[in-house]
Amino acid sequence: MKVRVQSAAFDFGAEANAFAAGRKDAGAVVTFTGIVRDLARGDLDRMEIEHYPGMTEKAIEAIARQAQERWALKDVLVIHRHGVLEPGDMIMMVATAAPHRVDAFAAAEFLMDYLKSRAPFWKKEVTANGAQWVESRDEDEAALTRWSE
Amino acid sequence: MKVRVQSAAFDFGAEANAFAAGRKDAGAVVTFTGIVRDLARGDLDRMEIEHYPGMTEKAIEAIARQAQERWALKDVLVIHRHGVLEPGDMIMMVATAAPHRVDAFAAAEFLMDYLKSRAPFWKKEVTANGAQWVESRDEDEAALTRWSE
Amino acid sequence: MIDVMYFAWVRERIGLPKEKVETEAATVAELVDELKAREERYAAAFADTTALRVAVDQELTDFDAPLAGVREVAFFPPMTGG
Amino acid sequence: MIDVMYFAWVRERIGLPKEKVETEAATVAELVDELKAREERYAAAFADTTALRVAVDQELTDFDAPLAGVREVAFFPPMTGG
Repeated sequence: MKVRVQSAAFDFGAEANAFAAGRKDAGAVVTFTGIVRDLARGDLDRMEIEHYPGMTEKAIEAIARQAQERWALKDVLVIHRHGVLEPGDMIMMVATAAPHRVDAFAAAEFLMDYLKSRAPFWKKEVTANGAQWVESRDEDEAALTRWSE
Repeated sequence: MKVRVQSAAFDFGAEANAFAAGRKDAGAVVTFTGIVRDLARGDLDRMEIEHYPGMTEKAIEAIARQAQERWALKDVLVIHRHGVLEPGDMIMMVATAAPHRVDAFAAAEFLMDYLKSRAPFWKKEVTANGAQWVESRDEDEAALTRWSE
Repeated sequence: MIDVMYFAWVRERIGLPKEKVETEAATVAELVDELKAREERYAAAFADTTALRVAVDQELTDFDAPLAGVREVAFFPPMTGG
Repeated sequence: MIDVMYFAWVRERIGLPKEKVETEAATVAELVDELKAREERYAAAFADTTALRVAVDQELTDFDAPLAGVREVAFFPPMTGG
Protein backbone atom coordinates (compact mmCIF):
# COMPACT_ATOMS: atom_id res chain seq x y z
CA MET A 1 0.00 0.00 0.00
CA LYS A 2 1.34 3.42 -0.93
CA VAL A 3 -0.31 6.78 -0.14
CA ARG A 4 1.16 10.06 -1.33
CA VAL A 5 -0.22 13.57 -0.72
CA GLN A 6 1.76 16.16 -2.62
CA SER A 7 1.60 19.50 -4.39
CA ALA A 8 3.87 18.35 -7.22
CA ALA A 9 2.48 16.91 -10.44
CA PHE A 10 2.76 13.15 -10.92
CA ASP A 11 3.24 11.09 -14.07
CA PHE A 12 0.08 8.99 -14.31
CA GLY A 13 1.47 6.65 -16.97
CA ALA A 14 4.76 6.06 -15.16
CA GLU A 15 2.92 5.43 -11.88
CA ALA A 16 0.45 3.09 -13.58
CA ASN A 17 3.24 1.14 -15.27
CA ALA A 18 5.28 0.85 -12.07
CA PHE A 19 2.17 -0.32 -10.23
CA ALA A 20 1.16 -2.95 -12.80
CA ALA A 21 4.56 -4.08 -14.09
CA GLY A 22 5.37 -7.77 -13.85
CA ARG A 23 2.53 -8.65 -11.50
CA LYS A 24 2.27 -12.42 -11.81
CA ASP A 25 -0.03 -12.58 -8.77
CA ALA A 26 -2.72 -10.16 -9.92
CA GLY A 27 -4.60 -10.57 -13.18
CA ALA A 28 -6.46 -7.28 -12.81
CA VAL A 29 -5.32 -3.71 -12.34
CA VAL A 30 -7.82 -0.83 -12.21
CA THR A 31 -6.86 2.84 -12.13
CA PHE A 32 -8.94 5.95 -11.66
CA THR A 33 -7.60 9.39 -12.49
CA GLY A 34 -9.29 12.65 -11.56
CA ILE A 35 -8.65 15.57 -13.90
CA VAL A 36 -9.43 19.27 -13.45
CA ARG A 37 -12.47 19.78 -15.64
CA ASP A 38 -13.16 23.15 -17.16
CA LEU A 39 -16.42 24.89 -16.29
CA ALA A 40 -19.37 24.79 -18.70
CA ARG A 41 -18.51 28.32 -19.78
CA GLY A 42 -14.90 27.31 -20.43
CA ASP A 43 -13.54 30.06 -18.20
CA LEU A 44 -11.90 28.16 -15.35
CA ASP A 45 -8.59 29.85 -14.62
CA ARG A 46 -7.42 27.45 -11.92
CA MET A 47 -8.49 25.10 -9.15
CA GLU A 48 -7.09 25.53 -5.67
CA ILE A 49 -7.11 22.47 -3.45
CA GLU A 50 -6.79 22.94 0.29
CA HIS A 51 -6.18 20.03 2.62
CA TYR A 52 -5.59 19.22 6.28
CA PRO A 53 -1.95 18.17 6.60
CA GLY A 54 -1.59 15.24 8.96
CA MET A 55 -5.22 14.22 8.88
CA THR A 56 -5.20 13.79 5.11
CA GLU A 57 -2.62 11.03 5.07
CA LYS A 58 -4.22 9.28 8.04
CA ALA A 59 -7.69 9.42 6.51
CA ILE A 60 -6.53 8.05 3.15
CA GLU A 61 -4.52 5.28 4.80
CA ALA A 62 -7.56 4.29 6.86
CA ILE A 63 -9.70 4.15 3.71
CA ALA A 64 -7.07 2.09 1.88
CA ARG A 65 -6.81 -0.32 4.82
CA GLN A 66 -10.59 -0.77 4.80
CA ALA A 67 -10.43 -1.61 1.09
CA GLN A 68 -7.71 -4.17 1.75
CA GLU A 69 -9.75 -5.80 4.51
CA ARG A 70 -12.81 -5.95 2.33
CA TRP A 71 -11.43 -7.26 -0.97
CA ALA A 72 -8.67 -9.67 -1.98
CA LEU A 73 -6.19 -7.02 -3.11
CA LYS A 74 -2.52 -7.45 -3.87
CA ASP A 75 -1.77 -3.74 -3.77
CA VAL A 76 -3.28 -0.25 -3.49
CA LEU A 77 -1.88 3.11 -4.57
CA VAL A 78 -3.38 6.55 -3.85
CA ILE A 79 -1.81 9.84 -4.98
CA HIS A 80 -3.66 13.10 -4.29
CA ARG A 81 -2.43 16.60 -5.07
CA HIS A 82 -3.13 19.86 -3.28
CA GLY A 83 -2.30 23.44 -4.23
CA VAL A 84 -2.95 25.21 -7.51
CA LEU A 85 -3.98 23.20 -10.59
CA GLU A 86 -5.05 24.15 -14.10
CA PRO A 87 -7.76 22.70 -16.36
CA GLY A 88 -6.51 19.38 -17.72
CA ASP A 89 -4.13 18.80 -14.80
CA MET A 90 -4.39 15.52 -12.95
CA ILE A 91 -5.68 15.93 -9.42
CA MET A 92 -5.31 12.42 -8.13
CA MET A 93 -5.19 8.73 -8.97
CA VAL A 94 -5.97 5.45 -7.32
CA ALA A 95 -4.82 2.03 -8.49
CA THR A 96 -5.85 -1.41 -7.28
CA ALA A 97 -4.40 -4.82 -8.13
CA ALA A 98 -6.29 -8.06 -7.51
CA PRO A 99 -6.40 -11.61 -8.79
CA HIS A 100 -9.91 -10.96 -10.18
CA ARG A 101 -11.41 -7.94 -11.90
CA VAL A 102 -14.50 -7.77 -9.70
CA ASP A 103 -12.38 -7.04 -6.62
CA ALA A 104 -10.11 -4.56 -8.41
CA PHE A 105 -13.13 -2.59 -9.70
CA ALA A 106 -15.10 -2.65 -6.45
CA ALA A 107 -12.09 -1.55 -4.38
CA ALA A 108 -11.27 1.32 -6.78
CA GLU A 109 -14.89 2.57 -6.65
CA PHE A 110 -14.96 2.25 -2.87
CA LEU A 111 -11.72 4.23 -2.58
CA MET A 112 -13.09 6.95 -4.84
CA ASP A 113 -16.42 7.20 -3.02
CA TYR A 114 -14.64 7.57 0.31
CA LEU A 115 -11.92 9.92 -0.92
CA LYS A 116 -14.63 12.13 -2.39
CA SER A 117 -16.50 12.67 0.87
CA ARG A 118 -14.23 11.53 3.69
CA ALA A 119 -10.71 12.73 2.88
CA PRO A 120 -10.11 16.33 4.04
CA PHE A 121 -9.72 18.14 0.74
CA TRP A 122 -11.62 21.22 -0.40
CA LYS A 123 -11.70 22.49 -3.96
CA LYS A 124 -12.10 26.09 -5.02
CA GLU A 125 -12.75 27.10 -8.61
CA VAL A 126 -11.24 30.42 -9.64
CA THR A 127 -12.31 32.39 -12.73
CA ALA A 128 -11.64 35.97 -13.84
CA ASN A 129 -15.01 36.82 -12.25
CA GLY A 130 -14.31 35.40 -8.84
CA ALA A 131 -13.78 32.27 -6.82
CA GLN A 132 -16.19 29.66 -5.56
CA TRP A 133 -15.82 26.67 -3.24
CA VAL A 134 -16.98 23.47 -4.91
CA GLU A 135 -20.02 22.21 -3.04
CA SER A 136 -20.33 18.60 -2.03
CA ARG A 137 -23.03 16.76 -3.92
CA ASP A 138 -25.81 14.80 -2.26
CA GLU A 139 -25.18 11.94 -4.67
CA ASP A 140 -21.58 11.67 -3.46
CA GLU A 141 -22.77 11.28 0.10
CA ALA A 142 -25.44 8.83 -1.05
CA ALA A 143 -22.81 6.78 -2.91
CA LEU A 144 -21.31 5.78 0.44
CA THR A 145 -24.44 4.00 1.59
CA ARG A 146 -23.99 1.18 -0.90
CA TRP A 147 -20.82 0.09 0.94
CA SER A 148 -22.54 -0.28 4.29
CA GLU A 149 -25.11 -2.81 3.15
CA MET B 1 -13.09 5.53 -29.91
CA LYS B 2 -10.04 3.43 -30.65
CA VAL B 3 -9.91 -0.37 -30.87
CA ARG B 4 -6.69 -2.27 -31.48
CA VAL B 5 -6.20 -6.02 -31.75
CA GLN B 6 -2.54 -6.92 -31.99
CA SER B 7 0.09 -9.52 -31.16
CA ALA B 8 2.69 -6.90 -30.19
CA ALA B 9 3.12 -5.76 -26.61
CA PHE B 10 1.76 -2.32 -25.73
CA ASP B 11 3.01 0.25 -23.23
CA PHE B 12 0.16 0.55 -20.71
CA GLY B 13 1.53 3.72 -19.10
CA ALA B 14 2.16 5.48 -22.39
CA GLU B 15 -1.32 4.53 -23.66
CA ALA B 16 -2.93 5.63 -20.40
CA ASN B 17 -1.10 8.97 -20.47
CA ALA B 18 -1.95 9.62 -24.11
CA PHE B 19 -5.59 8.78 -23.38
CA ALA B 20 -5.89 11.00 -20.31
CA ALA B 21 -3.54 13.85 -21.20
CA GLY B 22 -4.99 17.35 -21.20
CA ARG B 23 -8.64 16.31 -21.09
CA LYS B 24 -10.43 19.41 -19.96
CA ASP B 25 -13.80 17.89 -20.84
CA ALA B 26 -13.61 14.72 -18.75
CA GLY B 27 -12.94 14.77 -15.04
CA ALA B 28 -12.72 11.00 -14.77
CA VAL B 29 -10.55 8.40 -16.50
CA VAL B 30 -10.77 4.71 -15.60
CA THR B 31 -8.45 2.03 -16.93
CA PHE B 32 -8.51 -1.73 -16.59
CA THR B 33 -5.50 -3.86 -17.41
CA GLY B 34 -5.54 -7.64 -17.68
CA ILE B 35 -2.26 -9.38 -16.84
CA VAL B 36 -1.22 -13.00 -17.40
CA ARG B 37 -1.50 -14.49 -13.93
CA ASP B 38 0.67 -17.43 -12.96
CA LEU B 39 -1.04 -20.67 -11.92
CA ALA B 40 -1.40 -21.54 -8.24
CA ARG B 41 1.51 -23.98 -8.61
CA GLY B 42 3.65 -21.23 -10.15
CA ASP B 43 4.42 -23.33 -13.22
CA LEU B 44 2.76 -21.44 -16.06
CA ASP B 45 5.16 -21.43 -18.98
CA ARG B 46 3.05 -19.31 -21.29
CA MET B 47 -0.46 -18.32 -22.31
CA GLU B 48 -1.55 -18.66 -25.93
CA ILE B 49 -4.41 -16.46 -27.04
CA GLU B 50 -6.31 -17.41 -30.16
CA HIS B 51 -8.79 -15.05 -31.78
CA TYR B 52 -11.10 -14.77 -34.77
CA PRO B 53 -9.56 -12.15 -37.09
CA GLY B 54 -12.22 -9.90 -38.56
CA MET B 55 -14.92 -10.78 -36.08
CA THR B 56 -12.76 -9.72 -33.11
CA GLU B 57 -12.49 -6.09 -34.18
CA LYS B 58 -16.18 -5.93 -35.14
CA ALA B 59 -17.29 -7.46 -31.84
CA ILE B 60 -15.16 -5.11 -29.76
CA GLU B 61 -16.29 -2.07 -31.73
CA ALA B 62 -19.92 -3.07 -31.24
CA ILE B 63 -19.37 -3.41 -27.49
CA ALA B 64 -17.60 -0.04 -27.33
CA ARG B 65 -20.43 1.59 -29.29
CA GLN B 66 -22.97 0.16 -26.86
CA ALA B 67 -20.99 1.63 -23.97
CA GLN B 68 -20.97 5.02 -25.67
CA GLU B 69 -24.73 4.91 -26.21
CA ARG B 70 -25.34 3.96 -22.63
CA TRP B 71 -23.08 6.34 -20.73
CA ALA B 72 -21.93 9.94 -21.22
CA LEU B 73 -18.40 9.10 -22.39
CA LYS B 74 -15.87 11.40 -24.00
CA ASP B 75 -13.69 8.56 -25.24
CA VAL B 76 -13.09 4.80 -25.16
CA LEU B 77 -9.92 2.81 -25.83
CA VAL B 78 -9.62 -0.98 -26.10
CA ILE B 79 -6.37 -2.82 -26.80
CA HIS B 80 -6.33 -6.63 -26.80
CA ARG B 81 -3.40 -8.87 -27.61
CA HIS B 82 -3.35 -12.34 -29.15
CA GLY B 83 -0.52 -14.82 -29.61
CA VAL B 84 1.99 -16.03 -27.03
CA LEU B 85 2.29 -14.23 -23.68
CA GLU B 86 4.27 -14.94 -20.51
CA PRO B 87 3.28 -14.58 -16.84
CA GLY B 88 3.27 -10.88 -15.94
CA ASP B 89 2.65 -9.78 -19.55
CA MET B 90 -0.25 -7.45 -20.17
CA ILE B 91 -3.04 -9.08 -22.16
CA MET B 92 -5.31 -6.13 -22.72
CA MET B 93 -6.51 -2.79 -21.48
CA VAL B 94 -9.60 -0.65 -21.64
CA ALA B 95 -9.84 3.03 -20.82
CA THR B 96 -12.91 5.25 -20.47
CA ALA B 97 -13.13 9.02 -20.08
CA ALA B 98 -16.26 10.75 -18.79
CA PRO B 99 -17.27 13.98 -17.07
CA HIS B 100 -18.23 11.98 -13.96
CA ARG B 101 -16.64 8.99 -12.27
CA VAL B 102 -19.84 6.92 -12.06
CA ASP B 103 -20.07 6.76 -15.87
CA ALA B 104 -16.36 6.08 -16.36
CA PHE B 105 -16.46 3.18 -13.89
CA ALA B 106 -19.71 1.66 -15.14
CA ALA B 107 -18.60 1.80 -18.78
CA ALA B 108 -15.23 0.19 -17.99
CA GLU B 109 -16.92 -2.64 -16.09
CA PHE B 110 -19.46 -3.10 -18.86
CA LEU B 111 -16.68 -3.28 -21.47
CA MET B 112 -14.80 -5.86 -19.39
CA ASP B 113 -17.86 -8.02 -18.77
CA TYR B 114 -18.65 -8.10 -22.49
CA LEU B 115 -15.06 -8.55 -23.66
CA LYS B 116 -14.75 -11.47 -21.25
CA SER B 117 -17.64 -13.46 -22.70
CA ARG B 118 -18.56 -11.89 -26.04
CA ALA B 119 -15.30 -11.06 -27.83
CA PRO B 120 -13.89 -14.06 -29.75
CA PHE B 121 -10.72 -14.81 -27.80
CA TRP B 122 -9.70 -18.15 -26.34
CA LYS B 123 -6.92 -18.61 -23.81
CA LYS B 124 -4.77 -21.67 -23.41
CA GLU B 125 -2.46 -22.19 -20.47
CA VAL B 126 0.72 -24.13 -21.25
CA THR B 127 2.92 -25.74 -18.60
CA ALA B 128 5.76 -28.27 -18.82
CA ASN B 129 3.12 -30.92 -18.10
CA GLY B 130 0.74 -30.01 -20.88
CA ALA B 131 -1.70 -27.45 -22.15
CA GLN B 132 -5.26 -26.63 -21.15
CA TRP B 133 -7.90 -24.32 -22.58
CA VAL B 134 -9.13 -21.84 -19.99
CA GLU B 135 -12.79 -22.59 -19.30
CA SER B 136 -15.35 -19.84 -19.21
CA ARG B 137 -16.72 -19.23 -15.73
CA ASP B 138 -20.42 -19.22 -14.91
CA GLU B 139 -19.93 -16.02 -12.95
CA ASP B 140 -18.60 -14.26 -16.05
CA GLU B 141 -21.74 -15.16 -17.96
CA ALA B 142 -23.85 -14.16 -14.96
CA ALA B 143 -22.07 -10.79 -14.80
CA LEU B 144 -23.72 -9.84 -18.09
CA THR B 145 -27.23 -10.05 -16.70
CA ARG B 146 -26.78 -6.94 -14.56
CA TRP B 147 -26.48 -4.83 -17.72
CA SER B 148 -29.80 -5.95 -19.15
CA GLU B 149 -31.89 -4.77 -16.22
CA MET C 1 -20.45 -23.12 -50.51
CA ILE C 2 -19.88 -21.89 -46.99
CA ASP C 3 -16.61 -21.22 -45.17
CA VAL C 4 -16.77 -23.18 -41.93
CA MET C 5 -14.28 -22.19 -39.24
CA TYR C 6 -13.26 -23.82 -35.98
CA PHE C 7 -11.50 -22.25 -33.02
CA ALA C 8 -9.79 -23.38 -29.81
CA TRP C 9 -10.52 -26.99 -28.83
CA VAL C 10 -13.10 -27.36 -31.59
CA ARG C 11 -10.32 -26.64 -34.10
CA GLU C 12 -7.98 -29.06 -32.32
CA ARG C 13 -10.59 -31.82 -32.14
CA ILE C 14 -11.62 -31.53 -35.77
CA GLY C 15 -8.02 -31.05 -36.80
CA LEU C 16 -8.32 -28.02 -39.07
CA PRO C 17 -9.07 -24.32 -38.71
CA LYS C 18 -11.24 -23.83 -41.77
CA GLU C 19 -12.85 -25.66 -44.63
CA LYS C 20 -15.26 -25.04 -47.46
CA VAL C 21 -18.48 -27.00 -47.11
CA GLU C 22 -21.02 -27.69 -49.83
CA THR C 23 -24.35 -27.87 -48.05
CA GLU C 24 -28.09 -27.60 -48.49
CA ALA C 25 -28.62 -27.17 -44.75
CA ALA C 26 -31.26 -24.56 -43.94
CA THR C 27 -30.01 -23.85 -40.43
CA VAL C 28 -26.85 -24.07 -38.38
CA ALA C 29 -28.29 -27.08 -36.54
CA GLU C 30 -28.79 -28.93 -39.83
CA LEU C 31 -25.21 -28.10 -40.84
CA VAL C 32 -24.01 -29.52 -37.52
CA ASP C 33 -25.97 -32.73 -38.18
CA GLU C 34 -24.34 -33.06 -41.62
CA LEU C 35 -20.87 -32.53 -40.15
CA LYS C 36 -21.48 -35.02 -37.32
CA ALA C 37 -22.46 -37.66 -39.86
CA ARG C 38 -19.16 -37.28 -41.68
CA GLU C 39 -16.56 -38.65 -39.30
CA GLU C 40 -15.98 -39.50 -35.66
CA ARG C 41 -13.87 -36.38 -35.02
CA TYR C 42 -16.79 -34.17 -36.05
CA ALA C 43 -19.22 -36.23 -33.98
CA ALA C 44 -16.86 -35.81 -30.99
CA ALA C 45 -16.47 -32.04 -31.48
CA PHE C 46 -20.22 -31.50 -31.79
CA ALA C 47 -21.32 -34.08 -29.21
CA ASP C 48 -22.61 -31.40 -26.83
CA THR C 49 -23.65 -28.25 -28.65
CA THR C 50 -24.65 -26.57 -25.37
CA ALA C 51 -20.88 -26.33 -24.77
CA LEU C 52 -20.44 -24.55 -28.12
CA ARG C 53 -21.08 -21.12 -29.53
CA VAL C 54 -21.70 -20.23 -33.16
CA ALA C 55 -21.14 -17.11 -35.23
CA VAL C 56 -22.74 -16.58 -38.63
CA ASP C 57 -21.00 -14.03 -40.84
CA GLN C 58 -19.04 -12.95 -37.77
CA GLU C 59 -22.06 -12.29 -35.58
CA LEU C 60 -22.87 -14.45 -32.56
CA THR C 61 -26.16 -16.28 -33.04
CA ASP C 62 -28.06 -19.46 -32.17
CA PHE C 63 -28.00 -22.93 -33.61
CA ASP C 64 -31.42 -22.40 -35.18
CA ALA C 65 -30.13 -19.45 -37.26
CA PRO C 66 -30.90 -19.77 -41.01
CA LEU C 67 -28.07 -20.27 -43.49
CA ALA C 68 -29.61 -18.72 -46.60
CA GLY C 69 -27.10 -16.33 -48.17
CA VAL C 70 -24.53 -16.96 -45.44
CA ARG C 71 -20.82 -16.97 -46.34
CA GLU C 72 -19.10 -17.86 -43.08
CA VAL C 73 -20.03 -20.01 -40.08
CA ALA C 74 -17.72 -20.42 -37.09
CA PHE C 75 -17.89 -22.88 -34.18
CA PHE C 76 -16.03 -22.42 -30.92
CA PRO C 77 -16.24 -22.89 -27.15
CA PRO C 78 -17.45 -20.06 -24.89
CA MET C 79 -15.09 -17.13 -25.25
CA THR C 80 -12.49 -16.25 -22.64
CA GLY C 81 -11.34 -12.76 -23.53
CA GLY C 82 -10.31 -9.90 -21.29
CA MET D 1 -5.64 24.78 25.65
CA ILE D 2 -6.90 23.34 22.38
CA ASP D 3 -5.68 24.00 18.82
CA VAL D 4 -8.75 24.99 16.80
CA MET D 5 -8.40 24.84 13.02
CA TYR D 6 -10.59 26.14 10.21
CA PHE D 7 -10.57 25.10 6.58
CA ALA D 8 -12.05 26.29 3.27
CA TRP D 9 -14.85 28.87 3.64
CA VAL D 10 -14.91 28.43 7.42
CA ARG D 11 -11.30 29.64 7.47
CA GLU D 12 -12.14 32.51 5.13
CA ARG D 13 -15.19 33.59 7.13
CA ILE D 14 -13.40 33.49 10.48
CA GLY D 15 -10.31 35.01 8.94
CA LEU D 16 -7.64 32.71 10.28
CA PRO D 17 -6.54 29.09 9.80
CA LYS D 18 -5.74 28.19 13.38
CA GLU D 19 -5.84 29.53 16.91
CA LYS D 20 -5.26 28.35 20.45
CA VAL D 21 -8.41 28.40 22.54
CA GLU D 22 -8.63 28.28 26.32
CA THR D 23 -11.89 26.50 27.05
CA GLU D 24 -13.77 24.53 29.65
CA ALA D 25 -16.23 23.22 27.05
CA ALA D 26 -17.09 19.56 27.62
CA THR D 27 -18.15 18.91 24.02
CA VAL D 28 -17.59 20.23 20.52
CA ALA D 29 -21.07 21.76 20.60
CA GLU D 30 -20.21 23.71 23.76
CA LEU D 31 -16.99 24.94 22.15
CA VAL D 32 -19.00 26.11 19.14
CA ASP D 33 -21.35 28.03 21.46
CA GLU D 34 -18.37 29.73 23.12
CA LEU D 35 -16.89 30.68 19.74
CA LYS D 36 -20.22 32.00 18.43
CA ALA D 37 -20.53 34.27 21.49
CA ARG D 38 -17.15 35.86 20.73
CA GLU D 39 -17.71 37.84 17.55
CA GLU D 40 -20.01 38.18 14.59
CA ARG D 41 -17.61 36.41 12.17
CA TYR D 42 -17.71 33.30 14.39
CA ALA D 43 -21.48 33.51 14.70
CA ALA D 44 -21.68 33.73 10.89
CA ALA D 45 -19.32 30.80 10.31
CA PHE D 46 -21.16 28.55 12.78
CA ALA D 47 -24.69 29.76 11.97
CA ASP D 48 -25.67 26.40 10.46
CA THR D 49 -23.65 23.55 11.89
CA THR D 50 -25.49 21.02 9.72
CA ALA D 51 -23.43 22.52 6.86
CA LEU D 52 -20.22 21.83 8.80
CA ARG D 53 -18.08 18.85 9.66
CA VAL D 54 -15.79 18.45 12.64
CA ALA D 55 -12.65 16.44 13.30
CA VAL D 56 -11.27 15.86 16.77
CA ASP D 57 -7.59 14.93 16.92
CA GLN D 58 -7.76 14.38 13.16
CA GLU D 59 -10.67 11.94 13.24
CA LEU D 60 -14.10 12.83 11.84
CA THR D 61 -16.67 12.91 14.58
CA ASP D 62 -19.94 14.56 15.69
CA PHE D 63 -20.71 17.83 17.43
CA ASP D 64 -21.56 15.99 20.63
CA ALA D 65 -18.05 14.49 20.87
CA PRO D 66 -16.36 15.08 24.27
CA LEU D 67 -13.31 17.34 24.47
CA ALA D 68 -11.57 15.86 27.53
CA GLY D 69 -7.89 15.33 26.72
CA VAL D 70 -8.32 16.58 23.16
CA ARG D 71 -5.47 18.55 21.53
CA GLU D 72 -6.88 19.54 18.16
CA VAL D 73 -10.37 20.36 16.85
CA ALA D 74 -10.98 21.27 13.19
CA PHE D 75 -14.08 22.75 11.56
CA PHE D 76 -14.74 22.66 7.82
CA PRO D 77 -17.44 22.25 5.16
CA PRO D 78 -18.22 18.83 3.66
CA MET D 79 -15.12 17.53 1.92
CA THR D 80 -14.71 17.55 -1.85
CA GLY D 81 -11.76 15.28 -2.55
CA GLY D 82 -11.13 12.91 -5.42
